[in-house]
Amino acid sequence: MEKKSMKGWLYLLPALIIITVFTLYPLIRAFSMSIMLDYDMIHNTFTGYGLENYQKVLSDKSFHKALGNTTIYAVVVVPCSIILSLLIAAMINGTKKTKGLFQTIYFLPYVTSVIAIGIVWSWIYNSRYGLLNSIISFFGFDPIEWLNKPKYALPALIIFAVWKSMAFNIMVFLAGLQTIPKEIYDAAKVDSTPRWRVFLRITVPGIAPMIVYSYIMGIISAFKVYNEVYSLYGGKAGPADSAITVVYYIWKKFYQSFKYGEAAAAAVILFFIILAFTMVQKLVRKFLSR
Amino acid sequence: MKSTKVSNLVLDILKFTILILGAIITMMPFVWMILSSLKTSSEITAIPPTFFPKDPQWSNYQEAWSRAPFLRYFVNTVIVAVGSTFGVLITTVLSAFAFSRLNFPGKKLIFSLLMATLMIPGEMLVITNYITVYNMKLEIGETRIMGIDSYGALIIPWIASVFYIYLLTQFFMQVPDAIYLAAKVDKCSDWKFMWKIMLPMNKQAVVTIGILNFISSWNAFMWPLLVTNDPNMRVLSNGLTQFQSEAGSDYQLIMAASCILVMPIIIIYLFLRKYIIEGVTRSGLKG
Amino acid sequence: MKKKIVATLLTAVMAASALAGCAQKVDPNADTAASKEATEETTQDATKEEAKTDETAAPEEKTIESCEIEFWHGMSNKQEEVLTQLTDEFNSSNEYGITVTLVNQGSYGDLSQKLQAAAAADGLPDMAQAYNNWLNPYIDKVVDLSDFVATDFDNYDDIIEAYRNECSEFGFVHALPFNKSTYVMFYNKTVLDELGLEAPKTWEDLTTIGEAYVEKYGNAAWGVDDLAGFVEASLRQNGEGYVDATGALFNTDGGLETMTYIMDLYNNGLARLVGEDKYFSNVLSAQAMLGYIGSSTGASYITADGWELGVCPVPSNKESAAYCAGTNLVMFTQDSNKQLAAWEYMKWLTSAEATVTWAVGTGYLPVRTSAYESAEYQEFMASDVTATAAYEQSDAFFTSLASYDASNDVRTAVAAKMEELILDETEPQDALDALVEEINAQF
Amino acid sequence: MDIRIENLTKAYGDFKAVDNMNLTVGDGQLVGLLGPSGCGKSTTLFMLAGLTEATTGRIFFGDKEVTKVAPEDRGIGLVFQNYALYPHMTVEDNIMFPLINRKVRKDAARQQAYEMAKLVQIENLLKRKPSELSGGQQQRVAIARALVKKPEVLLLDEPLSNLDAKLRVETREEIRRIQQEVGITTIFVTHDQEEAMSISDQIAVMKSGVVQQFDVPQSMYLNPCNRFVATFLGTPEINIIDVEVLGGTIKCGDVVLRTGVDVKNGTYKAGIRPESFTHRENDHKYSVNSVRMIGRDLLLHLDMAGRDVRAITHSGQSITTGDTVEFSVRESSIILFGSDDKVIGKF
Repeated sequence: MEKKSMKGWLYLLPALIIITVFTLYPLIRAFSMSIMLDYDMIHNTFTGYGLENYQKVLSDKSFHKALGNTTIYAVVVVPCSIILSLLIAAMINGTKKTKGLFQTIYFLPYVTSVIAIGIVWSWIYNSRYGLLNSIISFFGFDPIEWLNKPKYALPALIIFAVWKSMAFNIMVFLAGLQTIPKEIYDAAKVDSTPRWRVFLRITVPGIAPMIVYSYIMGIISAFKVYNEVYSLYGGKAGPADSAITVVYYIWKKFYQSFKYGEAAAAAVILFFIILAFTMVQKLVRKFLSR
Repeated sequence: MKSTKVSNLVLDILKFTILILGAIITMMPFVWMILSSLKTSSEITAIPPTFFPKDPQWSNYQEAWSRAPFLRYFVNTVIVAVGSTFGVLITTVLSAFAFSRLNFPGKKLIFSLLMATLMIPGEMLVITNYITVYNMKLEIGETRIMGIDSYGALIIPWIASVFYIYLLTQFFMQVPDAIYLAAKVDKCSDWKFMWKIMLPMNKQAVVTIGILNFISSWNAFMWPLLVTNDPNMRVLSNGLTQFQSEAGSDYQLIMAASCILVMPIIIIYLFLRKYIIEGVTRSGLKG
Repeated sequence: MKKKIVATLLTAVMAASALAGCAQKVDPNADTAASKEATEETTQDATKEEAKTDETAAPEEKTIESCEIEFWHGMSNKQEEVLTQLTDEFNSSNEYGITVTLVNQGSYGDLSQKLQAAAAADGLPDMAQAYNNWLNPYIDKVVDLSDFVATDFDNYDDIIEAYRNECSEFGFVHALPFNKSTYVMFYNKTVLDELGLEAPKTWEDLTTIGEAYVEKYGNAAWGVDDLAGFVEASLRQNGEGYVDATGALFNTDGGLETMTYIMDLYNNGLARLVGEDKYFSNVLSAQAMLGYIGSSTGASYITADGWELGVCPVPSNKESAAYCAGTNLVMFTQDSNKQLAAWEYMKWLTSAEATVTWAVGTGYLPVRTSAYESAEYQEFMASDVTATAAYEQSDAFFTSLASYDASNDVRTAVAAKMEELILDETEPQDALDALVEEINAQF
Repeated sequence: MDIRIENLTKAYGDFKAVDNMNLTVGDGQLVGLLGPSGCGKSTTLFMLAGLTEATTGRIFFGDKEVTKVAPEDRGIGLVFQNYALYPHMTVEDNIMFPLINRKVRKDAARQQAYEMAKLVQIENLLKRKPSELSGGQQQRVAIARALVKKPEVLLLDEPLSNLDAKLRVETREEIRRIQQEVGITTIFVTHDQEEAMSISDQIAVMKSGVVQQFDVPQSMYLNPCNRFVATFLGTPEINIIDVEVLGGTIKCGDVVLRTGVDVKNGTYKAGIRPESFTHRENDHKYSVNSVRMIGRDLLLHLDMAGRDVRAITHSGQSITTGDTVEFSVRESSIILFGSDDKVIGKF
C-alpha cells in the first residue's frame, strides 16, 4: 500500500457529512441525555448530571425481562437464520435452470408488506386452525396456543423472525457466491470431493466475509428488534408483555412515559451489549483462522 | 463408482424438496396478500379465514385507489426512492473504495465509529433528527429544498448508510490487490480505477445494494409521515393509514393498497435480477 | 484494535455530554424548584395572564383577520370524510375568511409521536386532536381556554358533564371534547332470546347468563376490549376509587369485591381474553361468543349476518359507570389572532348542529345533551341500537384521570398485568395485591 | 494407461466445437493438443476430464469406457489455465485436499504432499497462501495437487500461458521431467507451437474441431499434411508463394526454383521453410529488402519476383539491406499444395 495520504478522507467526506448530521450528532445527544437527570426533551431542560437513569433502568425488572428476551432472541435467531440462508443460497446457486425462479421467490418476504406478513403469521400460529398446529397435531403432538400463552411468545417470535430475516441473508450470500470462480468447483470435482465437504471447505470459506457481515448486521438488528414484535402481536408486546424487547422498552419509556433520560440510558446499555457481541465475533475468527 | 451416482441423486431430490417446501412457506404471505386483496372484509375476518376468495372483488382496488391521491403518492415515492438510491450508491461506492483500497490515518478509528452508530436504535434518534430537519428551512425561489414538507427532508438523511458501506467494502476487498497494483503501475488514477475497474468488477454487488436501498426507501413509513404535513408530499406507504382506525381496519383495502405498492418493486426487481445472479467478471489474474 | 475502539467510544461519551450539556440551556428555575409540578404552575400562570390581556384588549365586537389554521388529526376513511365536510362548511360560511386545513397524521400512535416531536422542535400546529395523557410533557404549550369559554361560548353547561371534567383536568379548561365514544355491551340477541334471557343489567346477570351460555355452547360467553377501562368502570360501579397522583386507591374491601367479580368471570371460563383473534368484533361476527364490552365506534366492524346484534349499557352494580374514551380539541397557537380564529372553528365543531352531523355520520357520540334530545339524533337513535345504548348510560359517563404524570404508564401496565393475572388464573386477593403493587410501581 | 478417443463430437446447437475426433495416446506418452484459440482443444481436454459432456462418441482409459463417468471417478489429474488453487487454503492444504477426499489419513497425506512438493521443488512454500506465490510457483502447486493422488492420466490446460517467457521454457522442461519421472500418460493443451514441439512425444494439430494431423513433432514439421499445419508450425513462419509448373519446372514469376519435376502443369501454392535457402554460387540472385538478427541466425527478407520471402542464414556473414545474395532451395524442401490445400509432394 502506498504511503498514508489524506485522500481517503476526501472519498469519505460525502458519507461522513450526512452520517455526522443525521446519526452521529443524535447519537452523541442520546449519550449525553443518558446522564442528565429529569431530562425534559420538550423544553430541553435537565436538573444536573448523574447516573441515576442507569440505576433506575438496571433495577427495573421489566428491563431485565426485555434484556433477557432480546438476548435469547439474538443468540438464537442470528445463527439459525445464517445457517439456513447459507444452505438455501448454496442450493439455489447449485440449480441451473430454476436459479432465477427460486431466487425471486425467496426474495419475496423482503418486498411483502409488513402488515400482510403479520396477519398471515398470526393465522399460521392460530391455536385452532393454524398451519403450524395442524402440522404438529399431524405428528401426534397436542396443539400449542402460540400467541395466547406467554411462555410461547418468545419461541413464536423467534420462528417468525428467522423466516423474515432469511430473505436478506439469502440475497447477500447469493451475491457473495458469484465471487467464487467456477474453476474452483471444477477442481474440487476433479479432486472427487464429497458435496458436504465442497460446502464446508469451499463454499463457506469462499463467502466468509459475507457470513461475517450477515452475523454482525444480524446481531445489531436482532438486538434492536421491534418491528417483528409490532407486526406479529399487532402493536402489543405479546400476551401480558411477555415478548417485550429492549427497543420496545425504550419506545415505551420515550413515547409513553416521557422519561427521555431513562430511555437514553437503556439505549446506551444496549449499545455496549451489541458492541460486546460484535467484538466477540472478531476474537472467534482470530481463533479459527490460527 | 455406482454409490456416488446414487447418493448424488438422493441429494438432488432432497435438495429440490427442501427448496420447493421452503418456497411454498416463503411465498405464502405474498400469495395470501394478493388473494386477500380480492376478498370481502367478512371473508378476511371470518374464523377460520377463507384462503381463496369466493368471487374476486376487483372493486377493492378501485376503492383503495380512490381513497387517497395514490398517483401523487406514487410520484413522490419514485422521486424519494430514486433520489436516495442514487445518493446512497455514490456515497457508498466512494466510502467503500476508501475503506477497501486507500490507506489513510484514522481509518480503523473512523470505521469503528461508523459501525458504532448502527448500535443505537433509530427510535432514539428520530426526534433529534426531526428537530434538525425542522430548523433546516431552505427555500430557493418558492420551491422548498430542505425543512418540513420538502424532498430534501425525505431524501437527504438517507443518502448515506453505514449498513451498505460495510457490505460493499466486503465485496471490494474480494478484488485481488494485484489488480489494483497492476492498474497503479500503468498510471491509472484512483478515481479512474474506481469507476473503470472496481465498479464494473463488482457490478452485481452494487446493483444488489441499489435494489435493497430502493426497496427500503420505497417502504419507508415513519420518517416520511413525520417530516411532511402537506398531503401532496406524502408517499405510498402513508396511504395505508387511510384504511386503519383505532377500532378496526378494512384489511381487504389494506391488502389491495399493499399490492399496488409492491407491484412496481417486483417489476424493477425482475428487470434487474439478472445482474445479481450474473457471475462477477473475473479478471485474467490467477489465484 | 478492539481496546482502541472501546476507549475512543468512552471518551466520545464524556466529551459529548460535556459539549451537549453546555449547549442546552439549563433551566434555572427547574434546578431550584426541583419538582416537575412547580415548573407546571409557573408556566400556567404565564399563559393565563397572556390570554386575559387579549380579552380586554379586543372590544366586544371581535375583529379577526383572515388567516389559515392548521389542524392535525388522526381520523381516517369515513370519519375523515365527515370532518372534511364540516370543515369545508366552516371555511365557506365563516365571515372572517378563516380557512382551516386538515392534516392527517395517520393513527393515534403516529399523531402522538408527531405532536411530541413538534413540541420538542417548537413547531406545534395551531390546533390538534389529542388524548389528555399525551399532553403531560407539554401542557405548558396548550392555550388556556377558560376565558374563551367564559365569555364566548353558548351554554358551556350543555356539554356533557364528564367531558367538561375531562377538559379541565389540568386545573384550567385546556380543550373542548371532539370524537367521543363510550364502551357498551354488544351481544348476540338471537342466541340470548333462544336462551330465553334478557340483556344483562347487573354483575349477577353477567354471571348467570354467562353460565347458561357456556353450558349450552361450551366456549366463553363474554370478552372485554379494554381491560384497564373495564377494571376502572367496575371499581366505580362498586363505589370505589381507581388511581390518582398518589397511586392506587382501591386496596379496600370494595376493591377486593370488584376483583373477585372480575377474576371469577375469567377463572370460571365465563369470559376470555381476545388473544390471537386481535379484535372481539371478529369473534362476535363469527358467533364464537355471546357478547363483549367494546367501544361504540367498533359497531361498524361487526357483521351480523344470520343473527341480530343487540347493544345495551355496560352492566352495573351499586352504581352505574360507563367508561368513555375519545380525544379532545386542543389549541397550541400563541398568535392572538389565530387563537380567535381557531376558537371560532372549535365552537363550530362543538355546536349543536355540527355535533349531531358528526355523531350521525361517524358513530361517535354528540358532545351536547341538547344534541341527544334533538329531533334529528332521536330519529337516528331509533334506527341505531348502539347510539341508543350509549345514550341510556350517558348520565353515568366518566373518563379516566390522565393529568398525573404516570397516567400513560398506568394505563398500559394495568392492561398487561391483568392479562398476566388472568392467564395465571390468580386468586382475587393475590390479583388485587399484584395489581396495586404494579400501579404504585409506575410512580 | 493409454487413452482412446473414438469419433468424439461436442456440438453447441449446430456449431461443432469438436467434430468427429479420433485419437489414441499410448501409455506414458505426453501428447500436445495444438491449435489456434477456439479450435476445440480445451473442449476436448474438458471432455477427457469429464467436466464437459460429449455429444456423441466414446472415450476409453485403457479398456474402461469413461465417456459417462463422473470426473472424480476417472482417476485424472487436471491443471487449469489459471490453476484454480483454493485461495483460502495453504499450499500444503491445497496439495493434501485430494488425498483427504480419498480418506487418506492426515499424517500419511501430509507426508505424500511433502514428497510431491519436493518433486516440484516447492517444499519450502508449504505454509504459504496461493495469493503470496508467483505465477510459476502457483503453477507448480497446481501440478503437485494434480499428481499427488497418483492419477492414471494427467491433463494440463495451457499451463504455461500466464508465465513470462524465460519461466515458460524452464517450467515446460520441469513438466517434461516430472512427467517422465512419474511416467504418467499426459495430454496438454497449448496454442504455442514451439512449446508443443519441444516437449511432446506426439502432437495433434487441431483446426475448427477437426484434428489436422497427429504425428511426432519432427516429421509433422518436415512433412505437414496440409497448408494449415505447415503454416502453424515453425518460427519464423513458412513462406507460401504462388508458383507455376510448366513442363516439369517450378517457376515463381521469372525465378526458376526446380526443374525436372513430374507434376501436372498448372498453378499451385508452394511452401518453402526460411531455413531451406542455402548459399550457392551463380544461382538465382535475390536482392535483400531487410535484415534482422534473431539469436544465432540472420533473418533476410528477399525479393522473389516482387514478393517478399523470408530466408534464414547463419549470422556470421555481413549482409546488409540492398545487397544481393545467391541462394538456392535445398533438395525436396519445396512443398507443393493442391487446390484443396493438401500436400501433393515435396521437390
